[in-house]
Amino acid sequence: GSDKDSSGGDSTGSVDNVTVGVIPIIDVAPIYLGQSKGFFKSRNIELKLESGQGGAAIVPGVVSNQFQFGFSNVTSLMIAQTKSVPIKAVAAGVASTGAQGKDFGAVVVKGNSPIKTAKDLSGKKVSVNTLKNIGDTVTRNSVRKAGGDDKTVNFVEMPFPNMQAALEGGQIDAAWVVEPQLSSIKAAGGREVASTFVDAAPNLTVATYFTSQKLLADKPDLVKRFTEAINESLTYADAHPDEVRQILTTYTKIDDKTRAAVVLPKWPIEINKASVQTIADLGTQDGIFASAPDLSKLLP
Amino acid sequence: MTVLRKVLFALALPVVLFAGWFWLSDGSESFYSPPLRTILTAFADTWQPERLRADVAPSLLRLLAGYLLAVVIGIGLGMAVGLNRRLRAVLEPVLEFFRAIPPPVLVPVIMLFAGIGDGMKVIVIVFGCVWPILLNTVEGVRATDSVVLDTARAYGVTGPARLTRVILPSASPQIAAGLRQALSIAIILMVISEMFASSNGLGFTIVQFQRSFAIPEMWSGIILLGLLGFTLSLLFRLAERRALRWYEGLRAARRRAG
Amino acid sequence: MTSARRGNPVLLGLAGLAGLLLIVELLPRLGLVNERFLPPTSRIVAALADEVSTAAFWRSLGDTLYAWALGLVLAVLAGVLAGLVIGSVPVLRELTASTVEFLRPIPSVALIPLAVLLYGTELGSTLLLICYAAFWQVLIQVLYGVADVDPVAEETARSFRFSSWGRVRHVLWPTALPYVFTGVRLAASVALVLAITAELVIGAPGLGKEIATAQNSDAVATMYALIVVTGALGVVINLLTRTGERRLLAWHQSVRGEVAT
Amino acid sequence: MLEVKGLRKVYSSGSREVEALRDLTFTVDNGDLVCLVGPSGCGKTTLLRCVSGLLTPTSGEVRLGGSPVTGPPPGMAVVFQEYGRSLFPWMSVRANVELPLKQKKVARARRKELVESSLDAVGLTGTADAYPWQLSGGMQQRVAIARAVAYEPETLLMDEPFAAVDAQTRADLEDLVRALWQRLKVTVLFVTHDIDEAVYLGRRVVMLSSSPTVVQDELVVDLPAERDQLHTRADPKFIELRTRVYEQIQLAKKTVQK
Amino acid sequence: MLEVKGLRKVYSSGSREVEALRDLTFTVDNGDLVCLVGPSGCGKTTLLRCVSGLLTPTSGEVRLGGSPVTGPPPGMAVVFQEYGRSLFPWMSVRANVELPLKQKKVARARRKELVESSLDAVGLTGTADAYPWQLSGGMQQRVAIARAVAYEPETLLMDEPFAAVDAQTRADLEDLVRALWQRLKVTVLFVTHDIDEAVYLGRRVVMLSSSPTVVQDELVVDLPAERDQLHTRADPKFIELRTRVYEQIQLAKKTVQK
Ligand SMILES: Nc1ncnc2c1ncn2[C@@H]1O[C@H](COP(=O)(O)OP(=O)(O)OP(=O)(O)O)[C@@H](O)[C@H]1O
Ligand SMILES: Nc1ncnc2c1ncn2[C@@H]1O[C@H](COP(=O)(O)OP(=O)(O)OP(=O)(O)O)[C@@H](O)[C@H]1O
Ligand SMILES: [Mg+2]
Ligand SMILES: [Mg+2]
Repeated sequence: GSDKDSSGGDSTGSVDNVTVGVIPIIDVAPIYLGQSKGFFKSRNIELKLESGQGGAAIVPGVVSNQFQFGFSNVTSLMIAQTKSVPIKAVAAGVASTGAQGKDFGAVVVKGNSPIKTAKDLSGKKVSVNTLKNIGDTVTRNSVRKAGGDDKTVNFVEMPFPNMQAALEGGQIDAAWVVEPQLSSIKAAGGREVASTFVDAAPNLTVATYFTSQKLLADKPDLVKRFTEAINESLTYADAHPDEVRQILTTYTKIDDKTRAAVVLPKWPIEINKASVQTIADLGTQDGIFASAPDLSKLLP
Repeated sequence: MTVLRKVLFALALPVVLFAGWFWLSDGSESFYSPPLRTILTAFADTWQPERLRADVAPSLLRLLAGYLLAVVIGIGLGMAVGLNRRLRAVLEPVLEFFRAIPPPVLVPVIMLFAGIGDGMKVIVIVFGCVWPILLNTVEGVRATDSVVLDTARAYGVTGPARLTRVILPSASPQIAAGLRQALSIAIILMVISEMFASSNGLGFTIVQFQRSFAIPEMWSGIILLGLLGFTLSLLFRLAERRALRWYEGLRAARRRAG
Repeated sequence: MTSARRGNPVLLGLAGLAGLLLIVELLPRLGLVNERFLPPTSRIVAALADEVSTAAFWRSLGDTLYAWALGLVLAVLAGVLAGLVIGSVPVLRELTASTVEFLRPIPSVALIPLAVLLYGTELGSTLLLICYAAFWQVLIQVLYGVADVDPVAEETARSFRFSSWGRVRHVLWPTALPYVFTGVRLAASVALVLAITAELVIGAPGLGKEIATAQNSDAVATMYALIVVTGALGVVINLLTRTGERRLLAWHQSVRGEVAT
Repeated sequence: MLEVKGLRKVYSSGSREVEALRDLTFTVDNGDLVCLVGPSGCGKTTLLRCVSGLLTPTSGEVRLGGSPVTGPPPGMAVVFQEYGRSLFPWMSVRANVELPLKQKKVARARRKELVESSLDAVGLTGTADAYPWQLSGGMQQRVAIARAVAYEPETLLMDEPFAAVDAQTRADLEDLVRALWQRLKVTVLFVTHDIDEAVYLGRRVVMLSSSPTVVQDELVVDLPAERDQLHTRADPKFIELRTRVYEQIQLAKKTVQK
Repeated sequence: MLEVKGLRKVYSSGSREVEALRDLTFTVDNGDLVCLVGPSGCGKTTLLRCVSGLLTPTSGEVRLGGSPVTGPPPGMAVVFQEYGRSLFPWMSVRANVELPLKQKKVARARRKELVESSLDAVGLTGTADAYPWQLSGGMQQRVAIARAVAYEPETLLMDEPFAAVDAQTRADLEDLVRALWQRLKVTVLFVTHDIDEAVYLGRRVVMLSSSPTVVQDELVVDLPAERDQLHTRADPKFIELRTRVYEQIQLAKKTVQK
């Protein structure tokens, strides 16, 4: 809360209390891991992780300095940027594995579905977790690439956890999901028809950590230390998948079987600017943004 | 004269509040609470007839369907539960159990059985707004005057007539309280239901605005919700006036000393 | 009155709950729903057993209950106070009616950004949402309750020149009390619903956050176990208000009608 | 025949226990008109409610036409002491009178006729469209009487039915009850606290003691069947009877004070 | 002094318009005991409610001690005709009687004394802890009387206060009111439909016509101040007075029938 924020300038010696708004999913495993490894503490950051359900809670929190940092996918951040929300990305968050069929997000269908490729999604009902966001952008892109008509794809919004039931109940034809639901659907006989992140751009940066421009101006040092800590965490996580799978038990309730099976994303420390630009272009094309996002203002 | 007075009274406080808001927010820099001026501009731009048809109309239909269904279920079940002590003992814990479960958590379960179409949304609305009707009906029925009940029994007023001519009218003032409560809850649930598996609707639009950081538009949507609630409650009031004329007369006979 | 054989209400209530559990056990077992989406009671209970053995669960439960209780008390106090004042002064009632109707249908969820803006994920956010939602429930009930006062009773009070406070305390309040009880029961569950929802969405610590985590993790049985806890809380809360009602409303038709033989 | 045998009723609510009736036994022949008198609070209303099957006695029993009364028997009309509460405030006077007839499946035309004539008989011509709460106390009580009269019951139970009307109206209503009784051969059980009324109306007067309540005395009123307000009340026999009743009641009061 | 001048009251609710009082003028001196009689529905209750300041007259005015009555004046107690509804069901009998005293800020000890003695006076010793709805009709009415008596008012308005009690109790209560009146010098306005009672109790009797209601006649009861049930009622003067009242009321009824 506001009473715990890091007031008092660049006092390198003193400890900064930092609250980060995250979504309790696999993507943020590195920050939990980094916290337990002491990567933050060693930089005089006393980290507190608060989990919110997406941008509705996290962005206002960061803007109002209730959270000092937040985690969000790049499309949401770009939407915010086009609306002049005063935020700025500070570190990479999570990236696609870049491997067809082995990514942490994909469009899946039921095993016996007539849909074989992304092209067949034309005219079908596809669920995404949030409309007019990264899910439908990349799915449209995959459909187009496969030669289908993305205009006719009928997107509906639905939380990830509900997609499997909806898929099996025949209420949707295909679902755009991420881990751990992806593994679980596949385990139940589901079939992947498009690795959407991979289709969109090589090594796509899906999400980043961000902060408010005010904090960036007021405490550049804190931001720098935070970025360093995050980067160390990302690197460590990327190198130690087993520890990642282990840390999941602390903040999720994913059962042991799924935990062993999920495809872990990549955690590079670079924000792949080209891929973000691609997403920006795709989104602009789909009409998600009011105006074309200005990445130079958003990315570090 | 009295009409003028009524209009004046109805508008006075809202006008003051809006003026206050306008004045206080003017020049607001905060991203999430923009000046009312901006919001009002956004309102005019956003809620064009076409959007009203595409987003507001389907929402309203679902709202109406859900509300009416809740009224029927709430009053029907409420009368049964209110009149029968054993039934109440059996059902109350179960009902209380469901009442305490937040609709957003329950939606997935409802989706299992009702799919993701309008049916699901209507059920979510029913599920949320049936409670005030149910509870008030139960309590209203339980409070029926014993002499009234005795009279009905003595004169052989039993069966359906007992329900419709005696119990229901007697409980109707309290039922009206429940119906009134349910109306605004129905609107709230209309919004919540459209947060799941949706692609159109007023609630969906507002949530969409919120997510896409179109904050003035979001506020304009909230204002629209308020206006919607206000209009519906006005209609409700008219209906209530008609249905409960006897009650208002009974209660006001003494006060209306003219 | 139903002069049927009474039956022990506690046993009957338990029978009702047992029936529900049985249905939930049977639905997946008979293949009516996929048990991955609605696990049978036995598995939910097993998951529940796992949950209750963790300290985190109890901490969450405590957090939720604390937010709930605090929010409810605030909302009920404010609702009753405002209701009595507005209800007993006709001019106020006329003046505020439109505003109340305007504000009531605004969903708490739409206020989440505002709440987060003001209070972050701290208790304040949850409290704001709880109070906002529960307040109206109590207010409307009290307004209807106050309007229900028997004119003869009111005239009696006036003729004996009761003070304003005396009239509120001894005439309006007892008349409105049955309505208030319904209001409190409604508000209690709305407060619980909002507490959970706020935690769910904002991520403030509590049962709701646990549910969100379970959902995100595809831990279906655990999620249902937590939902069961929520529902059970509702049952307990109702039990408490019913007990209060039996004590405070012993004079009222609804209670005395059932005692009389 | 109406038989009351060893009737006992104890009210127990919480800690308070009141033995309203200790041991009552008496019979009323078919087509008889029996007046019940007794001090205030002695249990007359309780007795009437047991007889009408609205209240279950603690022990003893009530039989009507040979079979035990467990609920309100058909063809019975009751005029309650709480006349105000026994009228349904949500119905006009006409609807209040008409409802029991509807339940009895009386044809519409006949119903209309009965309602009009009974309202006329109690002197309420022209108030059929008013609501009960728009009427004075006495008028309300007369509506309750009209309802019972229109019902054309076989058994008529009346609990202080003329308490709220003026002397003149009371006399008219007394004659109305006697006329009805003679015309339709109804069995009437009539509670009153007016001794003159009891003697004037009844063919028999049953006197109750104060509580613990038993039958203090019974009296056959051997006045001619044709009675009228002026002559009957001046009849020395009448004076004698009323004095006897008066004395018995005095006695009842005294016994209790010991 | 209580003055009623040109009092007129028209009830209008919806389409129904009733002229309950047309034009009433009379005065009651301080410390006087005036009985009001008139046919049922003639507007006695309406008049009493205007006098007590609970109802605003359509025209004309009521003055008490020279100043116009706009709300209930201090030191006034009213016994309502609807005694049942005027008792608070949520309070024990004791609390019902005590509450007005508390509001009057009577000291606790004195309050206790007043409550006990007034309950004794109306013959309700030992029921102080019961709730009103556990009492018989007559007992409830006596609680209402006890409440007024305990209040020790300067002005006492009673609307058919003995309607629900038996003859013997009624006589006792009549004597209670006279004793109270003589002891405390209260001004009493007493509505009754019992002509004997009016003459026995009052120093003056005001007779109202049927509606449209005016003062039909006034009568000074020149019986000795010391009255008792046996001798006064046998006094030829008493008989003469009651016959006069009776005739006037007959007359009132006739006038209206034309
Ligand atoms: N619901 C009740 N609960 C407890 N006690 C009751 C109840 N109803 C009546 N009583 C008690 O039973 C006794 C008899 O009451 P009842 O009403 O039968 O008297 P009553 O003869 O009709 O008197 P009245 O002439 O005053 O109407 C009274 O002492 C009363 O207090
Ligand atoms: N609230 C009301 N609305 C409309 N009309 C009313 C109302 N109250 C009383 N009246 C009418 O006013 C007239 C006088 O009523 P009021 O109660 O004063 O009579 P009353 O003399 O007290 O009669 P009773 O002896 O029967 O009690 C009646 O015709 C009645 O119908
Ligand atoms: Mg009685
Ligand atoms: Mg009257």
